[in-house]
Amino acid sequence: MAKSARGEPLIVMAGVEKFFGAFQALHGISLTVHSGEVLVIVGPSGSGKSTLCRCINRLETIDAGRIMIDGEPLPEEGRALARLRAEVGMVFQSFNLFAHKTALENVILGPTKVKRIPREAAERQGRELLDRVGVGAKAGSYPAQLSGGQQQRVAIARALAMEPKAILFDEPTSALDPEYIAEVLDVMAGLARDGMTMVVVTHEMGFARRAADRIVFMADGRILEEGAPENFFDSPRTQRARDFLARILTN
Amino acid sequence: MAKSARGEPLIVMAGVEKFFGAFQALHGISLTVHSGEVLVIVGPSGSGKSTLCRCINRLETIDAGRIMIDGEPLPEEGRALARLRAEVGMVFQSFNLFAHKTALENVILGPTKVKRIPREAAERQGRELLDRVGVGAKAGSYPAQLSGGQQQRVAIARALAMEPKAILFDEPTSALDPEYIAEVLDVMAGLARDGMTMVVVTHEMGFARRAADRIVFMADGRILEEGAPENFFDSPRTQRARDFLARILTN
Amino acid sequence: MGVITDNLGLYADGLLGTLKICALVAVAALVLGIVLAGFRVSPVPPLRAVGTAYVTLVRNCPLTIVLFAFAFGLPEVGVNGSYFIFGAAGLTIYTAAFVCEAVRSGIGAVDTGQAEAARSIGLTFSQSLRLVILPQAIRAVIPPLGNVAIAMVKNSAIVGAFGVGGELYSVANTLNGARGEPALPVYAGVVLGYLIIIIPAGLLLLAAEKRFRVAR
Amino acid sequence: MSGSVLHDVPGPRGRRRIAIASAVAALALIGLGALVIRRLAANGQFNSGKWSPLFNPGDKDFPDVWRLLGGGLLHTLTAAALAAVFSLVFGVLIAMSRISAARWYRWAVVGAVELLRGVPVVIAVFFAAQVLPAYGVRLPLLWYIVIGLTAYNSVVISEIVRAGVLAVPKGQTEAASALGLTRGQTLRVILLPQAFRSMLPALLSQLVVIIKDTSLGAFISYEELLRRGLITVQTLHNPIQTYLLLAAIFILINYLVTRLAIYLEARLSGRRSGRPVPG
Amino acid sequence: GSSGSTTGTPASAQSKPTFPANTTMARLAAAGKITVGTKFDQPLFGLKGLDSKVAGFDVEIAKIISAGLGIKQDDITFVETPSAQREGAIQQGKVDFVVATYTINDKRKQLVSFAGPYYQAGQDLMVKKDNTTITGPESLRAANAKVCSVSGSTPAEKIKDYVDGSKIVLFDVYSKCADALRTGQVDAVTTDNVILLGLIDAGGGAFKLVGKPFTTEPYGIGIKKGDVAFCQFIDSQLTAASADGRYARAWESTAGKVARATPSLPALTACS
Ligand SMILES: Nc1ncnc2c1ncn2[C@@H]1O[C@H](COP(=O)(O)OP(=O)(O)OP(=O)(O)O)[C@@H](O)[C@H]1O
Ligand SMILES: Nc1ncnc2c1ncn2[C@@H]1O[C@H](COP(=O)(O)OP(=O)(O)OP(=O)(O)O)[C@@H](O)[C@H]1O
Ligand SMILES: [Mg+2]
Ligand SMILES: [Mg+2]
Repeated sequence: MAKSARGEPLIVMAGVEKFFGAFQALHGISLTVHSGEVLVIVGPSGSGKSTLCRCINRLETIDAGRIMIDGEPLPEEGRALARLRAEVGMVFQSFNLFAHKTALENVILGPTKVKRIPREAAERQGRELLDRVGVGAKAGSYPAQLSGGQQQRVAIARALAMEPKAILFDEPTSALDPEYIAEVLDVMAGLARDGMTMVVVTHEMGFARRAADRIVFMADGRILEEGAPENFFDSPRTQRARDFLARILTN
Repeated sequence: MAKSARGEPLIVMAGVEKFFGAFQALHGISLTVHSGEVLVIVGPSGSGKSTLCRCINRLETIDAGRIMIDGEPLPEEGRALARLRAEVGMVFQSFNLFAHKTALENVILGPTKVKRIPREAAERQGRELLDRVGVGAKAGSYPAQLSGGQQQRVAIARALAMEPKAILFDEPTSALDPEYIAEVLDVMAGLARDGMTMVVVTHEMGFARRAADRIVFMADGRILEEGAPENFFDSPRTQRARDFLARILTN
Repeated sequence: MGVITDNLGLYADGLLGTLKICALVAVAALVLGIVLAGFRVSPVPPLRAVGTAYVTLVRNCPLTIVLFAFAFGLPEVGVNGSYFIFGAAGLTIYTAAFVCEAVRSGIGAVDTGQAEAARSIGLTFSQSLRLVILPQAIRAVIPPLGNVAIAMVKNSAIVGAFGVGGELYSVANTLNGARGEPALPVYAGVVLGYLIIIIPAGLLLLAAEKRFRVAR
Repeated sequence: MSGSVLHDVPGPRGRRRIAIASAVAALALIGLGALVIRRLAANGQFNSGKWSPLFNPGDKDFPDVWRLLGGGLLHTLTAAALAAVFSLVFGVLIAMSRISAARWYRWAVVGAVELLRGVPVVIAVFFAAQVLPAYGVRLPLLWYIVIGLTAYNSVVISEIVRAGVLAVPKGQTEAASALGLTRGQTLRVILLPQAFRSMLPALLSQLVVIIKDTSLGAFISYEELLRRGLITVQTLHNPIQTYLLLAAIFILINYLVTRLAIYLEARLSGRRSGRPVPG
Repeated sequence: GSSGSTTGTPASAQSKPTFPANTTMARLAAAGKITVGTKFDQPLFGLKGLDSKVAGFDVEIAKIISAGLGIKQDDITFVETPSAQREGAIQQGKVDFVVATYTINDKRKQLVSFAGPYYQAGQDLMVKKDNTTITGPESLRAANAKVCSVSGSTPAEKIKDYVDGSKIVLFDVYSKCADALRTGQVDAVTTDNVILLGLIDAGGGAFKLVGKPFTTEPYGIGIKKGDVAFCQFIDSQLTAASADGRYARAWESTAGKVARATPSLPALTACS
């Protein structure tokens, strides 16, 4: 399932360190995500997966190292930062749909307010995207009226609406009832097939094996392993990874 | 893995109906749980699994039908009800440890206050139980200081401390981070092996297949199927069950 | 500012008087409020109705009217007392409604799951109340109850404005009204007096909240 | 139905006990009511002279009384409306400056807020009415009550607004940032609208407080409803009846405001708490 | 109730009076309107009625003075000045003068000036209508009477000169004394006669005033401190009203309905 051609480097992290107070959450992270690549990050709870993701679009600041997006250093603030963020989409564990706006309004907010696309065009595009993720019928519903799976698909459509160069997914299915997980993973697999650059933090090992081009295994804020899915799952090199896989694959 | 000998009927439900206002949550439920049996209830969200569980120890009252525990009708109130409840343990999805008490205090509260066991003996037994579920080191910790998996294991120890005839588990792993699921399921599988009578509502199909003596499939407040795990998983009879399994087993 | 230093004794007496009213009302309103909260969560419908009616009526009625009704209404039906008693009684009646709501919300803040867990290990009603619900409810009740207490201190000024002598508010009346001292320093002194009570009370409340939060 | 936090669902014995307790409580209430009525009657409180000017349109004093009280009610509502509007405006401004203030002057804002919160409203009103004129600020009495109420309530409202904005889940801000919205856009488009909805009940409760506190105007001779009520009592000598009426008016108004709060809360959260519709 | 009295309109006030420039009188006359502080809750002297008009002897005095300035009744704005706020209201210019059962004393004179006095109040006794044994404070001891007053008040202190402490009953408000008198728990109530008159009015004919004041409380008209010209003007108006009967009519249409004797204008004190 992995795509063959490897594109240009799109996200480059070099020697990234991150502290929360005295606690170091990331230790010298260096990682390159190529255009069109699907990178899946796995690892035990608290290993820094979310932190890594959030650093990429600067929801967290970093304390050392560099992050480059499409060849440019990550801006530190202001409009430049806002523009960069619009180019890297993000999908959260808890959906974070705007609670006071309908599905469609959620999707067109970015295009109309940030990209200043006329409302009509934005709505047309928004409806297409909602159709694409399979919730076209729910355009007028508020988040609270949607199931978790539907909400997360709207959130994906919202990210897509900005036509980002890459999308970060931070445990997109962890907050879902089991029966809704599949529908969200399906949409993500579809995006992967369509060539979207994706960084995915997940505990869904089935998805990781099927959809990932590369797996990164983190523990204690460090990248311990990195490689093709079949290598990682079938012959993990470190004891930590073996333990982790043993625990998570039991059920 | 299923135990061979079938014990006496311990929990008997006959024609149980339950309404929430005008909404009927349970339709004519008849079900017998035998001593030493592990019964797993599965079904889509909102199908009435939790309600069924909660009726058994009268956290919900029923509107029609009968429930018998160990040959006696379920008492309706007072000391008799309290005594019965002490004989049927319950483990909740959200743990419900007493927030103002340490792990050990949680475990010994029932024995000292209900069974009037001297505090010292209760503490000794409590520590043994905490050891048995693998959280002996956390005896002095408050719930907020424990991980979800640890909290749920303390909750199981608390239920065990009353030496119940049966334990009801209502989605005991749904609120857990994925990596903690296994440790709780392991404890439950251990109990099952030791011959505890268990009614388990769960979405963990792996556990259901391995540990259950019998599977009950519910939808819309009705029991649609009932049978041995291998029969249910490999050849579900109803379309509802097939749909449910298809959705939940995708990942 | 000379007015304040010249009349320190008067201000000190006023402060004491306010504290006296507040202490009395605090105890009485706490008792009445808890009884009412008991009514409101009781399974007995008429008691619930009484609790609800009391809270709805009293909370929506200005304290001023409660006070006037007590001081000038009750004597009409032969109930006599001093302004101090009437003032304290009126403030008690008023404050109790808020105490009741604070206590009720504290009980409501306890997760139903806690009660269900208590029941499912076989604790009886009184045991689960004593061992599980109340200990947690009390923690949840402290912050709102503290705010009610602070509001009560401030409301005692209305009791003062209404004619009970010897508390902080009446100091302003004596100095500014009767003696014609300039208003600004006189009132500044009175405000200071209230702050002397309210700021430490607020800090105490904060400390209590923190302490009980850590203890879980 | 499921039991409450306190009580299990009662069984037959429990239901019987509740029924008996209900009967006893109801009897006690009736007895109490009877006692009160007897006491009132014994003291001549049911004499029509005490009620008729207030409630009987045929009474010769009725038009005068209601012209007086009606005007008072109008004054009450005017003062409440002005105080509410000013408090809301200043409250939002204070909250915004507290959220976005530079460190050194945030300290000053917090200090002022805490100071004002510690001042009894009645003192604030008197302060306005006594101190301002002494410094040459002479205004109609209405404005002293409005100023006093605004001073107090705007800081309370600022805390409500601040808490409301801070209570919007962090994820909403993050999602907005991730879309590329600027800080200002996030505040305007995402945070304030959501905060406003969650604040509405608290704001309306504060409106109840303001309405009640207008009655402090009686102490500075502002002829709002209570002061006018005191004036009618001087002539009619019927304090019990008049205070009952005044209380009823205030309670009715405030009850309606409270109902409105509950209604709006239900309406606004209806969209947010509706059960997901599968499919 | 209101009095349709015409005491404020003297025969001479038809033509506009003239005053020396830069005096308070000139200013007020030119403005054609005036603001007067009075009580709104003192029966018979200054009481706001159901018709929203203030009525009473103080109000009539205010009308007499205003009429002297050529100001019509309808152009007088009455503002409530409770006891504690009278000096402030005058000093801050909220009112042009105050007629509000305002006892002249030295402490107040340091803050404001007084014209008048226009009435000599004094501590008196109130008894039941049919009581004949109590004729004055000296008769109390002989009648073995219990006397009621308000705790902490000046009258409660003064009455100790006439009866034993054990015979004095103290409440916190006068209305309770009236109740006690009605039910026979006490035999007399003592305080300023003006307040007693109000109680008698409210008592519906059950009480009467003994009419032997044994202290003197001269009621003055408070004006800005040092406004001698205005003080003298007011005094002249009082004197004129006393002479032409408007003063007596003012009393008779108000407090006189309850008090038997119509007072005569007390000797005026010099303006300073
Ligand atoms: N805002 C914060 N303040 C302090 N510590 C934090 C903060 N956010 C994260 N951490 C800590 O940093 C470490 C890494 O957290 P992170 O959320 O990145 O882990 P994760 O791998 O995403 O875990 P999970 O699988 O539980 O989501 C954890 O130990 C966490 O407690
Ligand atoms: N207290 C209640 N009041 C009203 N309706 C209720 C209540 N509890 C449950 N229900 C309804 O009863 C039905 C069955 O609920 P129940 O919680 O038993 O389902 P479940 O099978 O446990 O679902 P899940 O897998 O989501 O836990 C649902 O439609 C639910 O909305
Ligand atoms: Mg994470
Ligand atoms: Mg359930």
